[in-house]
Order: sequence, then C-alpha cells, then structure tokens
Amino acid sequence: MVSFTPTEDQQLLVTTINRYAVNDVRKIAHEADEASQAPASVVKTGWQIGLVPSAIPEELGGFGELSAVTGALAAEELAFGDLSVALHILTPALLAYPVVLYGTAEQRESLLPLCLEEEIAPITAALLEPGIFFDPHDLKTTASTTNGKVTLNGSKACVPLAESAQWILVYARDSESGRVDGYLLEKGTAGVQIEKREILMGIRALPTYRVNFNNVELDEAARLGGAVGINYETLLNRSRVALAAMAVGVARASFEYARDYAKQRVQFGKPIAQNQAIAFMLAEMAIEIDATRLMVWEAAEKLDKGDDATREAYLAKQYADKMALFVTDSGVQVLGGYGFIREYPAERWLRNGRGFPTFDGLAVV
Amino acid sequence: MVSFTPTEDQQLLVTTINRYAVNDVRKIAHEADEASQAPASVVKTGWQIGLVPSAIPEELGGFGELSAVTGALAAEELAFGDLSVALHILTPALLAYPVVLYGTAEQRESLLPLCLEEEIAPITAALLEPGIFFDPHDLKTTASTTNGKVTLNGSKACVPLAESAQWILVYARDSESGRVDGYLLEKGTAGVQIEKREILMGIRALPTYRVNFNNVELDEAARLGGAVGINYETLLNRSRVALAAMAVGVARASFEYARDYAKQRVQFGKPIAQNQAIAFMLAEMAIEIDATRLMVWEAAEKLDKGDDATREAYLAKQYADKMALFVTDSGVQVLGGYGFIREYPAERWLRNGRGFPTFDGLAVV
Amino acid sequence: MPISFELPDHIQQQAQIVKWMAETTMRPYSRQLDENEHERPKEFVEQMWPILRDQQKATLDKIRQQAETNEAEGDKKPKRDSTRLLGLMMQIEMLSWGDTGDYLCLPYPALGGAAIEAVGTPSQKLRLLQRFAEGDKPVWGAMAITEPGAGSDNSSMSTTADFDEETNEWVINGEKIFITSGRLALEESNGLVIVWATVNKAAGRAGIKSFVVEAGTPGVSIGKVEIKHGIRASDTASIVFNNARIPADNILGSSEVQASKESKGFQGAMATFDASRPMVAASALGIGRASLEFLKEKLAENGVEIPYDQPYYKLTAIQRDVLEMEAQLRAAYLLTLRSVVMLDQGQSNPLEASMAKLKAGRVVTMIAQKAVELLGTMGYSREWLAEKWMRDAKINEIYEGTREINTLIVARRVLGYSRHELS
Amino acid sequence: MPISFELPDHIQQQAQIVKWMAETTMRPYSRQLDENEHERPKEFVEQMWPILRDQQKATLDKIRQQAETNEAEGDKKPKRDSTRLLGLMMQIEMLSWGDTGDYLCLPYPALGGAAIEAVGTPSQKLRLLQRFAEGDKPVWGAMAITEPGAGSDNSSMSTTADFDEETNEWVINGEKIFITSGRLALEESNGLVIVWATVNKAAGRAGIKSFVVEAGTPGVSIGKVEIKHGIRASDTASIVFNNARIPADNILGSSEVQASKESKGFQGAMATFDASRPMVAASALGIGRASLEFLKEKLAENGVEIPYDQPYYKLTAIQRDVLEMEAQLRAAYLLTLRSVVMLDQGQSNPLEASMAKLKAGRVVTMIAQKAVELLGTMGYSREWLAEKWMRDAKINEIYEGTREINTLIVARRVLGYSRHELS
Repeated sequence: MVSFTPTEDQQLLVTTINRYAVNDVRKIAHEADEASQAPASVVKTGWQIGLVPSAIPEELGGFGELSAVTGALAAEELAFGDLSVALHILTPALLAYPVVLYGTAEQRESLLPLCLEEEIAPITAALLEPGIFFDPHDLKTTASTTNGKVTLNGSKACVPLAESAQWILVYARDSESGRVDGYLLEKGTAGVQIEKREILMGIRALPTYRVNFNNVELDEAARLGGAVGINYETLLNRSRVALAAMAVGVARASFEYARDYAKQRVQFGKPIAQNQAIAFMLAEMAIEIDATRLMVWEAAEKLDKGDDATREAYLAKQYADKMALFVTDSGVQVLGGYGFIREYPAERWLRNGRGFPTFDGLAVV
Repeated sequence: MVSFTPTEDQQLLVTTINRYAVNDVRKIAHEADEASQAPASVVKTGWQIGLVPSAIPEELGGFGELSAVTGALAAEELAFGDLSVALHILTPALLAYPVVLYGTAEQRESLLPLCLEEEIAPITAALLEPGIFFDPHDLKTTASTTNGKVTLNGSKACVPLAESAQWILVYARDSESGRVDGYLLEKGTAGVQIEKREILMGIRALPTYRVNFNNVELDEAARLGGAVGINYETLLNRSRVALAAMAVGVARASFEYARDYAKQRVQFGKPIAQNQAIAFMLAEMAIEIDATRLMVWEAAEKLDKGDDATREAYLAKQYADKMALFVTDSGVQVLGGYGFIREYPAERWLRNGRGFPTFDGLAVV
Repeated sequence: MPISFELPDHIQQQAQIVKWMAETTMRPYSRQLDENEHERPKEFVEQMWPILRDQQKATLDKIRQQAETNEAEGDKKPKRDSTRLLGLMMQIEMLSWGDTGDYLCLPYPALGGAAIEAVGTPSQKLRLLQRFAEGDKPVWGAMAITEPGAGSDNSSMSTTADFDEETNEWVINGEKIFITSGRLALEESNGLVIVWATVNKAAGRAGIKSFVVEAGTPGVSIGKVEIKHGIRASDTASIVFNNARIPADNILGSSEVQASKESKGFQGAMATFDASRPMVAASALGIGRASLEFLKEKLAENGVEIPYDQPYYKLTAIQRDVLEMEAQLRAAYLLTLRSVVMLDQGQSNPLEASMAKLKAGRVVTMIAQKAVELLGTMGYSREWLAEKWMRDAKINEIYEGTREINTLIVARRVLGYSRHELS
Repeated sequence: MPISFELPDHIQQQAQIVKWMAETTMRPYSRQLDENEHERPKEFVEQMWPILRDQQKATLDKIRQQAETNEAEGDKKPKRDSTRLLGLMMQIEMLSWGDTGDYLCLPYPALGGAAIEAVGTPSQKLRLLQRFAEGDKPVWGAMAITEPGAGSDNSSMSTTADFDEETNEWVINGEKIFITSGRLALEESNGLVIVWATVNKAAGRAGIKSFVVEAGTPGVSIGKVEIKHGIRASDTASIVFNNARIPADNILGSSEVQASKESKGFQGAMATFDASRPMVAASALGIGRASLEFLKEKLAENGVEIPYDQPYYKLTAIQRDVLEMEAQLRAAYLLTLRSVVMLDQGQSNPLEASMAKLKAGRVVTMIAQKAVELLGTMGYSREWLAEKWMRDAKINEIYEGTREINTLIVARRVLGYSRHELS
C-alpha cells in the first residue's frame, strides 16, 4: 500500500531532532564553521539523542532498530541543522552499522558496546581515497592475505574523526580475488599514519584526515564478517541514501531561509518574493526538494525490504547532488549581497551543498 | 582590429535576403510544410538572388566570392525566412563550393557553369549515413581503387534533392588508406539506387532521400581534386558554420514572433510580456541568439583567414544546436495553446530547430 | 501506515492488462493516426466503450444507492475507495504510453464528468451521466472553458448565459476554443459539453457558472477543428454558441451554487482541475516512459548499456544523459504518485497536484526532445515514433494550465500568497 | 571595417605582460590571502601603484590639454582612443585570472573615478583625481551606493545631503554598505569615496546626486568590515556618515546637473554602471578561464584529453561537460567583447553591457562550481584553488546588479518597455 506518512515513532524522532537542530545546532553553526570545530557539548547532546545506540541489537543493550527509512528521516533533520554536526554525530555509524549488519559475534560484542556510552563512540571508517577520480569498485588500497595475516597498503582520504578514533573500519580490495572487504583497525597499529587534518571548502567544523597504510599487519580476525565478509554494494547504497537524505536537509534549510527572507525583504516598494523571478525560483527549489526526498524514501524502503536498491539509491544520490547545488546556489542568489556574507548562513549551505558528489562513504543509514 | 560590422555589400545582401524571406518565403512556409513541397517559383526567386553563382570563379562567369562570413550572414537570413527553403536554395552549394575549393580544372569547368543557369542547379552532395550514430570520421561508405577504377559501396541518408540531381558529390572512405574523399557521381550511373523520399519531423518542404551504392564503378577522374583530393576537415567546418548560422536564423524567427506576440497578447489585464516569467524567458532567448551569432562569425572569420577553425566551428555548432532547441521550445511556450497549432509558425520552428544536431553536411558556406 | 511505495497487486495487474491493450490496439495505429489527422482511433474506441460504459453504470448505481441511503440517513460524505485514483493513474500512464492522442479520445465523460461529479446534484449526475452508461454507440463528454481572448485567464470570460423567464431556459452566446473531444461529444455522439459562462460579467469570477450543453442543441455548432503539433489523434475543436437554449436545470449544482453571488461555481471548475492535474501528469509520464524505454532499447541494440553503479568519470555522455532522464522521470513519477495518493486519502492537494503537473510536463518534454537527438537521423525520422512522442509530449507544458500558470500556483502556495499578492 | 575578432598586437602583448605579473605577484599569494581575510595583497599593490599612478597622470594631462583647447575652440567631444577599453578588458581579465580579490584592491580611482569622469567638470576631475597621479603611497577610490534597506533599489536612498548656507558646505548623514575598497580609500590612504545621497527625498530619483567624500573628513567612519564567501582579499566595508561636512564644490557635475530637478545625477550613476558592467564581465571571465584551464590541466594529468571533432556519442561525460564549459565561456567572452568594442566606438551599449554581465556571471559561476565537482576530493580541498575560484566566481551574479536586475534590464530593452511597464 502506497503511503507517505512516517510512523508515529518516526515523527516523534524527527520532532526531537528538529528541536535539537533549531535550538542547539543552528545557534553554533556559524562559529563552528569559522572555528573549524563544533562545541563538544553540542556534539554530546546530539549523540545522546541516541540514533546510533538505537541501532545496536537488543541483546547488546540497544533497541535493535536499524531502519534505512528512519535513518533517512533522521539524517535529513540533522543536516537541516548543520551538515558538519550531522556527519560528526553519525560518524560512529560508519563502523557500527556494518558491524551490526555483517559483524561476527566477537566483533559485535567487542565493538558495539562502545556505542552505548555517554560520549560519542570513538569509531569511524575509511572508504574514500585521494586523487580527483574515485571509484568504490576500484579501490587502490589493497589487502593481501598470507598464512593468517592480512597486510594493508594504500591511502584513504576524508576519514572523519580519524585522529581521536579507537577503531577505524578500512575498506580494501583483496590483491588476489579483487573483492572488497572491511578491516577493523585499532588505534596505534604499526604502519598506520594519520596525516595532519584536511582543509576543505565546506563541512569545516568536521575534522577529517588523510590516513596512510604502509604494510599494516592484521590478524585475519580483523576482517569484518570473517570469512563471509560483507555485502559491499548494500553498504554503498546505504551510504548513498544517507548522503542524499542529508542533501535534502541542507537544501531545505537554504530554501526555508531564502523563502522567509524574500517575504520580508522589501525592494522597489514590495517584498522581493512578489517578483515572479524570485517566486518562481523558490517554487522550483520546493519542487526539487520534495522530489529528492521521495526518491530517497523509495530507495530507503527498498533497503529495509531487503531488495536490491542499487538503481534507486544511485539515481537518488545523483539527483540529490544536483538538487543540492541548485537549491543552495539559489538560496545565496535570493539573498543578493547578504548571500555572500558569512554571518548569513546561505553561503555556508552552498559550500556544504556543493560537496555531496565527493562525500562517498561519509555517512550511512 | 575587432569589429562586428558587416561590410556594406554584406549589409546590402542581408537586406535583399531579408526582403525575400519576409515577402516571399514566410507567406508560403506553412503551406509548403503541409504540402511537403516549396513552390518552384519561390525556389527560383531565391536561387536568383545569386548566392551560389557569386561564389563561382570570375573566369567561369561568377563573382569569385566564396566567403564564410558572407555565407553565414546569408544563411542566417534565409533560415529566418524558412529552413526548408534555405536548405533547398543552398543545396547546389554542397557540390559547388567543394569543387570551387578543391576541384581540378576539368571538374570546375564541367560542373560550375551549372550554377549560372536561370533554374536552380541540379547538383547535391551525400555525407550523412543511416543509423542512430554518425561519425563523419568513420564513414561506412567505402571507395576502393583498383587499376584506375573506383568502386563505391554503402548507403547515404538525408541527401537533399537527390532524385532531381544530375550530379551527386558522395563522400566515402578509402578502403585502404581510410582517408575520406569526395566522388562526383552522375545521374544514372549503374549501381546507384535512390530510395523513396524520406519522411522527417521537420524540414518537411525539403525533399531528402536515402541513396544506396552497390558496386558503383567510377573513373578515378571522378575523385574531387584528383590525386590531391580535398581538405575534409575544412569542409566539415564550413558545414558546421553554415548550420549554426541557420540555427541562429530559425531561433531569431521564433524569438521575434514570440516577443511580438507576448507584447500584444493581453491576459489578466496586461500584456503577458509584462510578467517576469515571460519577459525573462525572452531576455534569455535574445542573449543566447546573440551569443551564438558571435560564435558563428568568429569561426567563419577564421575560415576566411585560412586558419584551422575546427575548435571554433565545433563549439559554435554544438552551442547552436542547444540554443536552437531552447529558443524554439520557448517560442512555443510563450504562445501557449496557439504555440501548439500548426497555423502558427512557432511549432514548425521547433520541429525544424530540433533537427540541427542531425543535419551534418546539409549546408555549407 | 508507514512509508511505502508498494503498489497493490490488483493495480499492477490492471496496469499490465492496459499495457497489453496499448500494445495491441494503440501502438499499431499510432503512426497512421498521426499522419492522417482527424481520423479516429476506431479499434481503440470500440474496445474501450463497453468497459467504460459498464464502469460508468456501476458508478451511477453507487450514486443512486447513496442518494437513497442519504435520504434515509441524511447527507454523509461517501467513504472513498482508497486506491481508486491510484489505479486510474496507473491506467492512464499505460494508455498514454500506448498513445496519448488515442487516450484523449476515450469515450467517457472526461473532464465534463469530473465537473458534474464535483458540483452536480445527485439527480443531475443520474440524469446527465446515464448516456455514458448505456447503448452500443460510444459517447463523449467534454469541457469548454478557454476563449479566444482569454487563455489561462478564465475569470475574464465573455461567453454569457442569460435566463429566459418565459421559456424557463438558459440562453448561451459566445465561442469556446481548444475543446478536447468537442466534436466527438456534440457531432459524433449523443454526448455533452460543460460550458463555463458568466451570468453577470460585472461580478467577475463570482458570475461564472457551469452549464451542460447536450448534443443536438439548436444554436450550437462546431467552429474550427484544429491541426496540431502533436496528439493529432485527439479531437480539438472550437464551439460557437449562437442563442443556444438549454433547460433551466442544465446549470450545474444545487440551487445555492446557482444563486450564490460568490465564486463557488468557479471554484468548482478549479476543484475539477486539482483533481485532473495529477491525471494529466500521469498521462505525461506515459509519454516520457514510452520515449525513454524506446531510446534504451535502441541504444542497447547499438551496444550502449546503462550502468547504475559507475562513478561519473567512467560514464559516457549518452549514459550520463539517460541516467539523468531516468532520474528526472522517476522524480516526476513520485511527485505524481504523492498527489494522487493524497486525493485517495481525501486530503486536499492543490500544491502537490501543480508540482506534479509542472514537473511531469517539463521532464517528459525534455526526455522526448533529448531522445530525438540521441537517436540521430532515426530519431528525427517519421519512420520511428520518437519524433511523434516529442510532439505529443510538449502539450503537457501547455494544456490544463501552462508551465507558467502551474509555477505561479506552486509559488503562491509555497509563499502563502494570494492571487493579489503574487500575479 | 569588416567583421573581425583579431586583437591588435599591442593589446595581446599587454595581456601577456599582465599575465606574467599575475603569475608572479598574485597567484603565489592567493591561498594565503584567502585564508587570512583582511590581509592586504602588498606585493601586488606595490607593483601596480607606480604603473597606475603614471597612467592616471597621463590621463590628467590629457584632460588639462583638452580643458585648454576647449576654452580656445569651444566644447568638443574628445575623440576616443578606439582600443582603450578593449585593452582594459583584456588586462582586467588577466588580473582577475590571477586573483579577483587582488584585482579589486587595485590602487586607483576605480568606480569613484568612473563617476567623476562621467559627471564631473574638468576642474573637478583635475582637483579630485590628482591624488591618484602623484606620490609613493598607493591611493584608493571607491563608490558608495547601496544602503542596508535598499539593495538594488537605488532610487529609495535614505542617505541625505543638506546644504549649509552659512558654512557653504554639504552635510551628509546616513549609512552605506558593501563598499569595495571603502576602508582602503578612507582609512588606509588619502583616497576618496563617491557617495550617492538625496538632496530632496520627495523627488525620488531626481533628488539623488553624487558627492565626493575625501579621506580625513570629520564625521565619516568605517562601520563593519565584511567577512565574505569569496574575494576575501578585497576590502568590503560599510561607511557611516554622521554630519559629515564636505565643501560645496564636492557635489559632482556642472551647476546645471547640481540644480537639475530631473534625474541627470542619477542617470550619471547609471551611466557609470553601463561603462563598468562590461569590465565586471571581463573580471568574471578571468575567473572562469582560471578555473577551466586548471581543470583541463588536471584532467590531462589524469589522462583525459578534450577532443574538438568527435560526435556526441563518442564523448565521455567529462569531455562533454568540459566542451560545454568552453563553449559557454566563449559565448560570454564574445558578448563582453562586443559590449566593450561598442563603447570604444562611442556607441551606447546598455543592452549589450547587461547581456555580457549577466551571461558572464552565470557562466563562470557554473564553470567554477562544475570544476570543483569534476576535480573530486581535490576540487573540494583548500589545498587547490578550484574551490576558491568557485567562491570568488559567485560574486559576479550578485554585485553591480544581481542576475535578476540585469535580466530585467535586458528584458526591458528587448521588449522596449519602461521601468513602469516591466518591473
């Protein structure tokens, strides 16, 4: 039966996150962007909403609810507050969700409890690689297995919170079979080098790092899911859905701000929103945001049903990338000169919005 | 010295053509489109403006003026009247200009005088080939030379006025060297089959044909330019410029009609042109038309200077293809319901405008 | 119920049946009907009439029942079948996938019926719609709003309806244009046309009421039959009213509506459009789908497959275009789906309906135009249907509210502006 | 002379020299100046000052001569050097290719000078511009129009200028924002700012005149110095006028202009913009060019070459994008070239100027944004300049008339509409 109504629990969650986004996150977003750091207190408050913990299986003390649809709803609402903070709070999911989905009993028991602490769990994942071209199906980071040992070599880019991470889930291509697996890497393992923090145009409040692997030796037990391994395509799709949902959140923030500005800003004797040029731009923004959200939900629902969601997730992400640029650029345009001033949020949303085509693997539902 | 002013001769020519386009061509364009045939009298009048004859060398009785810039100016103005008629009148140039540029003395003397007759010269050329993909650098029509004889095999599509043509210039790839040459084919040569007339969405008043070559035997003397041959890339560029110029003409016709309609059409108490939505569309149309024209002129001037104009001609054509669709589609949009009715010219301009990406080789300057 | 995009099985089955019909009775005649304008899609109409007639009969029986129960239990809003319009959307998409021109020739009350259902009294419904529920000969309904001078500006209508006390008739004068199936309704069947006319020009919108003009009414004549860019199988005609006299009860709606100095009558017309826009969008989707499927099929024949997991830098220009077309079409489909499901659930959807209509119109126009380009000389040739679908697609940015009108509606809703604040 | 796109040699040589300067004194500092906002491009300014100062001196000498000859022969419109603005366009494009933020810090009269040249009397020109023609310390000029409440709506200015008969001074009150080089002009050099203020609010446009406020004027203070999305090396400040007193002769223009009840003064301002818009477009082109050249260079390093003779179906998605970017940039360049050459030839060009500004702004914004995407993680990184060019580019759709304002101007011209017919 076709329906576009979230469950009551989902609506409650969205309302909670919205309150956090508006009351806590928006207030600090500009300073956090300028200072390249989100206040620990705000991160902690966001973490304690309990998004990641709720996905931990009940037998381990969570609520055992790992729903892509719920994740998409939450991701949009968090990103509506601020993208850096959203990515920050959900970084532990980059390791936790794959472990929930594919981890061995040992891996689940040893790692997932980290997500039930007061403080944000010090875990993250590394997928992206340096360079102008990136193909998740053609990873340059390799894993070669010889008598019970796995050796990692290569470089990863844009690894969030890597420096403070106790565990990093590293995706690498098997040098023989070519298949991609995830490897659980503990802080301080020999051969791992975390470079100085990256500097990016947007998501400036989120610390990300280049991480190099130079003959990093691991026990085979470090392979996520053991011999069975992971469903890599599904994880990529869950990431596409999460990022597309966040793109909707960022775009919605920009749209609503521009809409309200256009209604109060008077020029030539009337609100600029009463000019068709502005009004029509706002109409297009609204349509594209709604359309993208529906595509995200459709892909998410397919994931929750266990169907192959590759086509839907891929198209939704591709569509969301374009939409985010169009909407956030229009958001700046509607504000005119003020759109170019950093005390106004529009330009930050444009810097963040432009990044989605390059955020592969930075979020997951 | 940078200048955007045509010479007095050029301006005079444009004025003459404009008078013809407005007084003779526009009046019959709709009926010609419906009847799939332009009136012979109108074709004759257009032919007698003398565009092609003026390009014939003086020693053969012409004016020896083969200028790409002049050709572009003329092409725009003719297409401003109607694209079918413009292509019809300039069809002889498809054979004549290459002969002027590269023909041997014999070829020039035997063929060019045809262009000095009262009636439109019965000559044309065949470049396009059937199928959804066409690459002028990868022709499927082949020419194989063995002891003084050339054998043509293959099929050509969209050959204008082929049925009534005395001579067809056929472009084919040498089966050994792979180089492309032009071959002068006389009516009635054995192995040449002209299929029934093509039916197209646009340029309906222009008769075009599929032509098949089945082991067509020619004397080597039929190769344009003899052993030296032709500069194929230059001819392609001259075609790109001609078509891009015509795209400007068609677009300008659609724009001017829409602009005038929008100023007189009253809705909700004022001319619809006073709505920003319509006014801004018209502004964009005007800008794109001007921009394309400048690109066409730049490429044409390079050709006249003898420089390599490939980049300019290619980009101008590519840009013109997009512009023509945008403008002629907008032209229909501005007219609303009337844009969809065939007695109004807007929809014809859209059908014609949409064709430019597939018109390769249908015109030349 | 939670977020879901799962279509009920019976609706998917319906759609499959309609697709089969489209393949057998529509597609084979598409080219011929396009080349021979004003010829009718006989096979299609003959196959559809009995089905639609019996559906109409069932509907009337329902109304009759309700009328009775209502007398008993007092007026109650009948509970809606919560997948009725969803099913309709899927059927219309498939019919339009077959041939939009044919689809527009469906023998049924069409927009005229929608208006009657929206503002007609139960007795009017029973009396006027009966003709669509009986007999062997197909019957058409139509709606006449647009006037030569007015375009989208329906509030400034010049067609008049004056009441003649003596004969107890309405006398209609004026001309209406761009009427889909107008000739089919009045000259080629015993159908009817809903005509919007003003009983009091001074009153503007408030003076506009809807009247039912039945076939055979003296003083009614078909003016011009249009020759069009696309949807050529569809009958688009103008109607001239020269002292056309119709019974007093042929003004639509209850006596309050008829008397009302407010614009209830006009709002009735607009409500009809809110209901019809999603279906126009559904029809648009059918063309876009036909065009895109055909393109992909031909590309595959030429060795071009479309991947769904490749990074941008590994795509060809054509793959990129097709992926963009697919994403856009999906976006339009989902917006349409939403607006339809809202109606099925009894929610008002003017914003969502206009969003769907606008997006679908723009997307399918783009897709069909792009398909023509990507198919090269064959795309431009009338040997294939790609060029026809391009011509058919464009109507979706024009009829039932142009792109600009629908954007205006969306903008007003989004900004919370009235007609006066944003025009 | 016939249609030609050939740039005179001396102009191409100039451009080459400027490019060399851009490479040596601008590019090396681009990142540092972007990261450390409000730091000044010292090296660049020091290198440019003597050049610009001497150019200014030459200009003033010309004006002086003309002033004399004019006294002799009566007023004659000085014949224009027919490649002056063309040369300027090429130099600005190259400077902006180097770094737009730096370019906007050029020590010269800038828009202020343009206004003085447009409406100032010969004696005013000589008196006011002298500071830009002498000395070792750089001097900046600026133009103050926008107000917190007004945006593009310059006709509704609230900054006032009242004449004080007793002291024979103008007294200015109000606040102006978004003033390029405002702080450089008033606090960091002995410069001046042209301030647009109304002498009679009731008169609307007609009441608006331009006044020259010189550095060191009491009652003038720098308010806010903006932190910006891009062009961070450029000084953008607000200026507060609190009973700022300036000499009677610091109102620009002849006594007629000063007295005129019509809007000559305002038209002066607008004329300034007609002259400046093509140069804003030229600056935009520089960013687009920098961005596109860098993209192609990096793509080539990664094995992606751009062909110019391939059919669409043989292109990759990236090749298609780059070809589109190149065509668009060329279109914007040619529209700009046309508007500049028209000015050089003494033709009025408001339509062409707005076309160029609008197209260039849109195109370079698109190019710079697309380049960031196609360069992947490196495009998004502040290690490379691509992301900075994206932030710099966007200002071209905003300053000196937003995209919307310029489209409106183009539309009015194209339709032959007045401000009142199309707003």
